Amino acid sequence: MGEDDELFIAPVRDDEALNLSLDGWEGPLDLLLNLARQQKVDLHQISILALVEQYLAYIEGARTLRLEIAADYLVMAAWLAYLKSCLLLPKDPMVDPSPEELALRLQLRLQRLDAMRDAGARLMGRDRLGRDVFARGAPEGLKLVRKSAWQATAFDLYAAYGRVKARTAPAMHVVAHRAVMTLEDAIQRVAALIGQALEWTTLEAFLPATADPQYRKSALASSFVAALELARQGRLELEQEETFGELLVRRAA
Amino acid sequence: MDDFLRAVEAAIFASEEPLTIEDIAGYAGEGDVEAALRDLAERYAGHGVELVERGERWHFQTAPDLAHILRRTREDSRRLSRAATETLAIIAYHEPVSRAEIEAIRGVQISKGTLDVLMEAGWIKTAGRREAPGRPLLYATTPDFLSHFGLGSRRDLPGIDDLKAAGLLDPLEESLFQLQLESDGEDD
Amino acid sequence: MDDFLRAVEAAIFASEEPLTIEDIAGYAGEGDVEAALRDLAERYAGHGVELVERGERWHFQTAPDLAHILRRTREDSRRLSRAATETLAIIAYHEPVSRAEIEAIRGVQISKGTLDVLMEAGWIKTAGRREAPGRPLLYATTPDFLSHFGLGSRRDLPGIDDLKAAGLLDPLEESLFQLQLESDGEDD
Repeated sequence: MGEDDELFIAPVRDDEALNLSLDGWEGPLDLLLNLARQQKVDLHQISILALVEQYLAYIEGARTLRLEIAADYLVMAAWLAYLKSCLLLPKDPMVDPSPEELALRLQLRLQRLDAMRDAGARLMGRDRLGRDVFARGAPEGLKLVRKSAWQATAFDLYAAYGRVKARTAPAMHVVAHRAVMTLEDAIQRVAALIGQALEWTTLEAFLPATADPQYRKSALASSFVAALELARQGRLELEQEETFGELLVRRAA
Repeated sequence: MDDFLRAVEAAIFASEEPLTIEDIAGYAGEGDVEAALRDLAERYAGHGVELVERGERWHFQTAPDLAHILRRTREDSRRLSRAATETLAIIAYHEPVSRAEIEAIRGVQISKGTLDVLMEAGWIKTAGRREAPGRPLLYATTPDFLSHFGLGSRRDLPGIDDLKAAGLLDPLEESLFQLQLESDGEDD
Repeated sequence: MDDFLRAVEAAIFASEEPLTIEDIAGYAGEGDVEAALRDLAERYAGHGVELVERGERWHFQTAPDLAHILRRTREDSRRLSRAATETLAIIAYHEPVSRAEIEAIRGVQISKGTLDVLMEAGWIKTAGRREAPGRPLLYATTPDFLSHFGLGSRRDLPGIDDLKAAGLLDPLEESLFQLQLESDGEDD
């Protein structure tokens, strides 16, 4: 099948050295697998040493042609050169894993990739829906009637419980004590003091002596309202010469 | 069933629109298309699917008498209301629990609809009655509740300390506001 | 042909997508859906149209041997790249599998578009994260993958038993030269 041909790109032959290019390979493992397939044996029986030679020769060939060689190909070459020297050197039982073990792992890697490549080709070659077999072209479709599916997340749930707890937990309200003069106090005080004020007097003069600016502010506000109330009752008179000017009070005539 | 007949059947089945006899011959090749259509129509008679001709074009359609079954309820996602979520949480943390207890914990009355929604969602069920005056009906959560909220068991519910750590127990200004709103009438 | 059987047939015929047994029961009502499916599959055997099960979902499709008369040339434009084909195979045979694992098997990084193409085709989906350092995202195939490639289930993947027996589907974590050369590190 054409599809398969594409998956297994034709091996590079020596007499086509000029075609030597790394563009066609999807990384060093891909190149290795294709070189391995040139040995024309089952991947189980492949000679790793021969494969290493092939790979190194290939990279060398690319180098002499001054082709750009991606770093991962060189890393693989370095690793394979190392593996090769290990395989050729007398056995050192201290080396773990052994070079044979490394060779076996590489072989397994190639088998795995080969198996997946083969599986991919077999999948693509199956009777595929929409290409080889067809579903009904014009299904009527099934009608749907809406029904609610309730949604809530775990967070919603915990937040809801937290909310309930926060809401219903006995709350303790602490009101900070603040010195204030109530309106009643102010009316009494201004009413008492106005008796002595026959002349225009500033409202501030009626305020109690205090070092607490908050209390002073409260006393001023309450006394002002008290003055308005007393004026309404006809017990005092109010005068202000200009906007924001001093507020003057005196006993009603 | 011969291959010509099979080809006619498959071509009509796969086509996105009704096919004329010429269309069909274009797929199925040499053969008596009209005879094949008669044969097929007969084979499909009495099936849930019929071969019919409409304006000299042929197509399969489901049998008209089955139209009513080709309809089905679909689930639409709807978010649980605040009242229902709180009620569910209270049941989960306090089960088995009666409606009066839920209301006491929530500090707000719950409408019948709230419990119905939770039942419909499959998250709560009735769990007997309390042996107490009035024998109130009790509610508890279901296994579906656990799986929906990704809980292995009720022990996996975060504890009060966990909620506090997550800031979920902070008395919010909003909760006061909410209280006001809900007492005006709760909706689900 | 009884009405239940006709209803099952009509529902599958009318549906725009394959239906599970539960889906079918939702339309056809009371009855033994599995028995009806067996009955129908038998009745349609040898027809130009067949009833098939793919990933526990049922649908009708044309018989594979009629591909040559029905094949539409335009479908060829949807050919998968080699990288996408291999990636799909790796996901199907190893699922659930992380991106790093796919890259380890292929010995090359996946370009972003590869997984996107497979997702867009509706053949793969993300399947949670692995509870391991970095919590990598996992990929798995979809029911549509099974329908598209005519697989009853993942067990029908070509050669999967042999590959499993040969240890070729075992988890593979170490990168290729990890032992010798601490390579620049793999990311997922």
